[in-house]
Amino acid sequence: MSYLVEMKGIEKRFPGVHALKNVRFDLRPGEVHALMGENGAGKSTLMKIMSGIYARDGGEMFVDGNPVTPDGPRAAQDLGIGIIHQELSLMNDLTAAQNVLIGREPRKRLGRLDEPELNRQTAEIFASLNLDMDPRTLVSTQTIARQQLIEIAKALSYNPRVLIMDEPTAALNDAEITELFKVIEKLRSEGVGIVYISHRMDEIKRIANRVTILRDGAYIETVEAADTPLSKIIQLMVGREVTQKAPTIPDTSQSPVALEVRNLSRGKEVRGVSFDVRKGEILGFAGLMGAGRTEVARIIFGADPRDEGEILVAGQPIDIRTPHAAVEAGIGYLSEDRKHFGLAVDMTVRANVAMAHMEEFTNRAGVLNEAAMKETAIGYISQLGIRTPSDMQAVRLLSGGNQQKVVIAKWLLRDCDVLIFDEPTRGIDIGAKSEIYALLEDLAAQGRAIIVISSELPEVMRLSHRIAVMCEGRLTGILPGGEDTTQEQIMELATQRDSALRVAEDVL
Amino acid sequence: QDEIYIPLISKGFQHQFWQAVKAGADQAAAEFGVRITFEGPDNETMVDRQIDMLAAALANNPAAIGFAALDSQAAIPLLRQAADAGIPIVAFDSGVDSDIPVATATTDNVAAAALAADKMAEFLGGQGSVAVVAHDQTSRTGIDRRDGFLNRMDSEYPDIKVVSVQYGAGDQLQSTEVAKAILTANPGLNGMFGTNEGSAIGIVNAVREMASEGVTIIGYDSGKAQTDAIREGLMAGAITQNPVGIGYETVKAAIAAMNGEALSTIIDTGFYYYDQSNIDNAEIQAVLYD
Amino acid sequence: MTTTTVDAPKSTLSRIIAAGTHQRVLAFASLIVLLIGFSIASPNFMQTSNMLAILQATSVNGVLAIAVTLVIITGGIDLSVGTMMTFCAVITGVVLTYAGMPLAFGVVAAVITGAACGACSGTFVAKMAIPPFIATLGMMLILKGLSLVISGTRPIYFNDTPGFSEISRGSLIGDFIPSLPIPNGVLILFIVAAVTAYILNRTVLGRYCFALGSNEESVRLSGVNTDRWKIAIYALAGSIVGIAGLLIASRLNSAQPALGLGYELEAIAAVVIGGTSLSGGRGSILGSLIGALIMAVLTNGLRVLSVAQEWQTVVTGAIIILAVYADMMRRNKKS
Amino acid sequence: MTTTTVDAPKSTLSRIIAAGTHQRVLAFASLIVLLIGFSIASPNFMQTSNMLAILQATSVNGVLAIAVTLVIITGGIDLSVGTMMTFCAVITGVVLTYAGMPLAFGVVAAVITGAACGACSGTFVAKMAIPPFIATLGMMLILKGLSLVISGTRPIYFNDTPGFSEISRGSLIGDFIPSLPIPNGVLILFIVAAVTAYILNRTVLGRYCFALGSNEESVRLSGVNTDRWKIAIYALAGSIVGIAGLLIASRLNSAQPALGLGYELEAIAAVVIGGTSLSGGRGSILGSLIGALIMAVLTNGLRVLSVAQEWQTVVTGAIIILAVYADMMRRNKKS
Ligand SMILES: Nc1ncnc2c1ncn2[C@@H]1O[C@H](COP(=O)(O)OP(=O)(O)OP(=O)(O)O)[C@@H](O)[C@H]1O
Ligand SMILES: Nc1ncnc2c1ncn2[C@@H]1O[C@H](COP(=O)(O)OP(=O)(O)OP(=O)(O)O)[C@@H](O)[C@H]1O
Ligand SMILES: [Mg+2]
Ligand SMILES: [Mg+2]
Repeated sequence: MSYLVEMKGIEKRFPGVHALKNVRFDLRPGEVHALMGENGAGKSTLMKIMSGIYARDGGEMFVDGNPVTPDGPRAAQDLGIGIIHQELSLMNDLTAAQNVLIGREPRKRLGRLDEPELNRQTAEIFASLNLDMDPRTLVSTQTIARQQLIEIAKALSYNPRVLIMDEPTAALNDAEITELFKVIEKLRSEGVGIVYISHRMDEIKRIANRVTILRDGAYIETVEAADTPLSKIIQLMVGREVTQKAPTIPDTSQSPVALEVRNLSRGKEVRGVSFDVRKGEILGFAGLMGAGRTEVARIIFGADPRDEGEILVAGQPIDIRTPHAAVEAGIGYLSEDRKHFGLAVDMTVRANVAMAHMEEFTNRAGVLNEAAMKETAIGYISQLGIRTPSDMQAVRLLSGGNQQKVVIAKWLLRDCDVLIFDEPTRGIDIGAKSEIYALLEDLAAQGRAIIVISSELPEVMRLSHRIAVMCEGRLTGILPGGEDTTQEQIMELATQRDSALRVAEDVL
Repeated sequence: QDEIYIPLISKGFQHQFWQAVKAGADQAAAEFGVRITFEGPDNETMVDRQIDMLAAALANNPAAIGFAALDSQAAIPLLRQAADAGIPIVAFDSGVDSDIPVATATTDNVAAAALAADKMAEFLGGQGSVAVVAHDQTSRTGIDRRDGFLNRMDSEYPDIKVVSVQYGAGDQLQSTEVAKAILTANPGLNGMFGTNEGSAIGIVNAVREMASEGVTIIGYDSGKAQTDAIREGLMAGAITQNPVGIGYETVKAAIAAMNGEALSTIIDTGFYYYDQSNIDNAEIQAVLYD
Repeated sequence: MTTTTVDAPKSTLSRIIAAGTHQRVLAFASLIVLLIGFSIASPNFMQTSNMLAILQATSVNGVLAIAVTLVIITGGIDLSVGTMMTFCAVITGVVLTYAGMPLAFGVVAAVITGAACGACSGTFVAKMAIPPFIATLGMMLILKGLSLVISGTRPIYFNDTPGFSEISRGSLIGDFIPSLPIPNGVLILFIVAAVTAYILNRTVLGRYCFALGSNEESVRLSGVNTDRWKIAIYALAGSIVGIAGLLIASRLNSAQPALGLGYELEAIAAVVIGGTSLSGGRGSILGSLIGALIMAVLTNGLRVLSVAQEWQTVVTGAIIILAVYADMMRRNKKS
Repeated sequence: MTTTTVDAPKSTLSRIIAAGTHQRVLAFASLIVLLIGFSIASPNFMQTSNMLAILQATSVNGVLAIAVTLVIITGGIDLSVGTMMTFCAVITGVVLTYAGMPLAFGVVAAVITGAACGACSGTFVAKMAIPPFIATLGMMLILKGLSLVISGTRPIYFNDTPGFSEISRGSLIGDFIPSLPIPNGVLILFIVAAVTAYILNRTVLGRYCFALGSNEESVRLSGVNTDRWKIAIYALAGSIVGIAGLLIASRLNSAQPALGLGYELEAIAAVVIGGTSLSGGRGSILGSLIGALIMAVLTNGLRVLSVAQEWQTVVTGAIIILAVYADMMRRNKKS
């Protein structure tokens, strides 16, 4: 069978990083080819070369057997190669439709825009995605998940023959993923070749035909998805075996309450949310996209104002109006949107790690102790396995997953009593994921109260001692963690759209 | 509202010169029992701002208007509108090319600068090289003083060479830097003329900072720094106008015009040369300000 | 929330205005407050002649603000509008007075000169990747110098071109409705505003203004020739500046080569008071128009009240801050 | 890539300079080219006295540029530095001449006034969420007006304060090394630069400057009291402006209340020529210093060459663009 795209001997170097070493990759029409590897393995870099964003330092690339060197995104588009980037790159001030068809707006004479036609075409694309969105909504008002869907629509609007999806599902929930897979199925049946990058192992089995594995910028192997067990793929990725430990749920019912929230409300997003979390406990938050979990966290953290409600830390009511006050009270929050809210991406790893706890490195005259900062940063780099040439690398230049680890390091350093992790493993590879799980459990064991917001049900179930479920701004129930709770129970609460608040009897 | 209101639209208001004009106008206002306002744009390039000021002044039903035109033609339509409404206009500081103003209270800047040239030539014994630090390249006063000086040098003193004319916007600091650059470029320079207070002080600063010797400085206008420099002997002398007189005469003429009295079209308020020898004379003291 | 929201067009003009209005009502409130305040404070303020004077005073700054709005929406800034306006006026003077060509040539010369200067700035910004602040600061100085060079540091008068001063001072409307002697300059301001608003909200050029200001990299990655569009936007802004040059030349019946410095800040202030964000991506022409009006009402009102000039400055500064603060507050409350 | 890059401190001073140098070498090349060019063009240019004149001319603008650098690194802008400098000078005049207090009080008054004004702008920006452009534009006007009000639109002379003019004009260095009569003003400029560079690269305040400019929201969500730090940064910038006020007052031996407008653009230009990004997050004091020197060399050189004033303006504009372009090119090549 002839290849749609073939890449051979691809080399790419960045200052201090040999990102791709003699990598090969090929794609057939009508297949989903998964590209797997740990954070920083070089997946995004390889795909950026394929889509003309980076120039390769060495190697060859063929499309339909003809050698090509796309020198820009436009050239790649002309070759039929489209890409959905890992990091969102939308124009926030424009509407969904204006984003999707940017550069190809339907026009009337004299450069006038045909706005109704623009919206109609976009609506069609949305419909084909089963996406319920008004083409005229402003991108900036949408959550990351829905922005991700707009990106996908945009890539599809080019009718590409090759579609690269770099972690398209990182921000999506199960229902949306199902929709997306339907679209992928359809594209596949039309002969489109799809490169699929994801850290969600279960997806590989569901969707991929073949899997290519990269490790440390080197090509490892290409295997058939159907006849390779996941454990084998994981082993190829990390170069060792990863064991999934079954969760053990400690009894924390006697521990003091670390954080209590009473009747938290803000507009329609958060309505009368009350819960508590004890020292040593991991409270998971499940729910569908837009259920209001992030909003609850932001309110507790003082990032958004609240209309009503009380926050008690260690039994003391505390008036939190700013994140500063929250941190002073011992609450930390890892945002779900690291690029905008978690990191100063132009600054170094070292500076970002120290950001939330600058006092520790400052003497009374306000002078910084760089040596201590360096030591700390290097400590976390090795503890979390952050792949970076040095602690002085700008965070912008790290791979997505490694950026996420920097955020985690920042909050580990701050050492809060209550830590809220919003999608902590978004874009993190399977090896690092289990390390982070271990880390969270460790933190809990040390007596911290942990709140984990996650859209991955297996993750919530794997980690949580108790599971709070939200739907449309209300807390619809709190379930016990462990084997006894099933996905179905959680989904029931997560879709419980009536107003009756039902608390599953248990715990407390 | 039966008080008599006379707005004066000037070319500026922040500089000492204009403040002295205002003082004269205030004095006349108190004397004759009228209300005046005094307003001018930030710098002398803002022709259209001045016209907006004139328009706002007209809205307040003035009895007469005093006007120092930045551009003598630009304001004519508004002036005509005022004249049609029976509001007499008195020009001050520089004229308006039109017969609308009933009188003009002004200094003959060309003649004053020529006097500065004469004095400079006298100091230099009719030969040497001089430079000019002017305050503006396009405003009437800037042009008149520069050209008054240059033309007199050109016609009367062929052995005096004008080596450089540069502009410092009347800003003391900028004029200082300009003057220093001129001194650097022309090591044997014999004299410098500054066309207004800021320019003159700039020259004094430059000579002081570079410890230059043998440079004769002639200034223009007054102000404490300048009178001090003359007393110290750093500055040879300066031309002063009679700004207080200009302000006073403008208001006085406006009232006269309002009352239908006949006026001479030009009210020459005069200018004076002062130096160490006459700075304390009563006549000179009356026209100095600081 | 932002003015980019566009619905299916029905009555075009009303739509264009509506596109802006939604948000602009906010700055509008400040304007009304000022107008009412000054009317109460001085009986002389609310006269037809004074209202016309305010509009007349707005015309030049308003047109400049409109030009700057385009550039600011792309995320840039234009410091050269003041001296560019003068440069266009001087070129018109050369064409009409020195070369003695007919009026229409002068008008075309001003607009083309502006467009060329704008394209120049645009090229610096787009092709040479010079930050807009520096590119237009450089242009500001270059054009200031060239105006003086070309004019020989003397004003160029238009006495030989009959009708030139009518461009701004005459009143077409007044010819038909004598009770409404709105000067042509004001009429031109409104026409320029309407046309630019149309371009901004209804054409590809306008769309790319917002897109570039929102996320330039993403526009580029979408395969759009961003350089070309950016140059086009700066050139359009420049040609609008050319119109401002005509207006001021006509108003002063002369091209004043030294004028222009300082006008850029005033224009930018009007734009920001009007709610356009300096970080790009958001803004409206109607807002800038209202911003320019606020500035003009403020200056005029304080003058009519005979406030001492130094205090006028203080009050203007304070009110600019307050107006934007009020705007912020109301916007926050809405969202 | 960015100047935030800091290594473990060894020899502190050399380190501080090194922190900037890495990138700043770029702008430095333009400076050298200019110096060589002017030396060739005029034999009078490369004299000790003229070099001192250039340094002296840099002092005020250099200090202002340093102040503005801090604010620009946070992603803001400060248009008020020119009139704030004047305001500080006027307050010093009031303290020394009107109230007759001893010299030290005047110095302290200038710095405190500057800090207070800066804190004011900072509060507008941080607490009231007014865009820095507008907040400082407002402050620019307010301070301009207040300077005139307080001084009674008259210069305040310092004749009664012996030693005041020594602040800028005297030469401490010259007292020890007579062959090197570097004026105190220049010495002060370098001290201010060194101290500010230290603060910027070695203290929390400096770190937050860069962090705020990089991603303010993420800093806020790290639990940092961003409002307080922002106000502190503006206040620090203000106190540096106060020093500029002292320098100019001492140099002119008077507080000139009408001066100051226009200095802000020159300072900002120096900062940008020095490689500091107007979008925040990147920049260095050394760069701004070099930027200010480039501007001073340029003006002085053209004047020494007796280039006609209008052409001086044109050339300055062109060279500003070219300097930044060259900087861009070299930086692109490096990365
Ligand atoms: N522009 C750049 N400059 C320097 N280094 C870079 C740049 N882009 C990527 N890198 C480095 O190249 C390596 C590969 O990065 P890449 O983004 O391809 O990883 P990835 O496999 O996509 O990881 P993830 O799963 O975390 O997204 C990383 O070590 C990263 O730090
Ligand atoms: N910037 C915004 N502007 C307007 N509405 C928003 C914005 N951000 C979130 N919302 C809305 O607020 C509600 C709560 O969203 P939130 O992000 O808290 O949900 P979530 O449970 O964390 O979901 P997700 O999985 O998407 O993070 C949703 O209806 C969402 O659409
Ligand atoms: Mg990646
Ligand atoms: Mg969320």
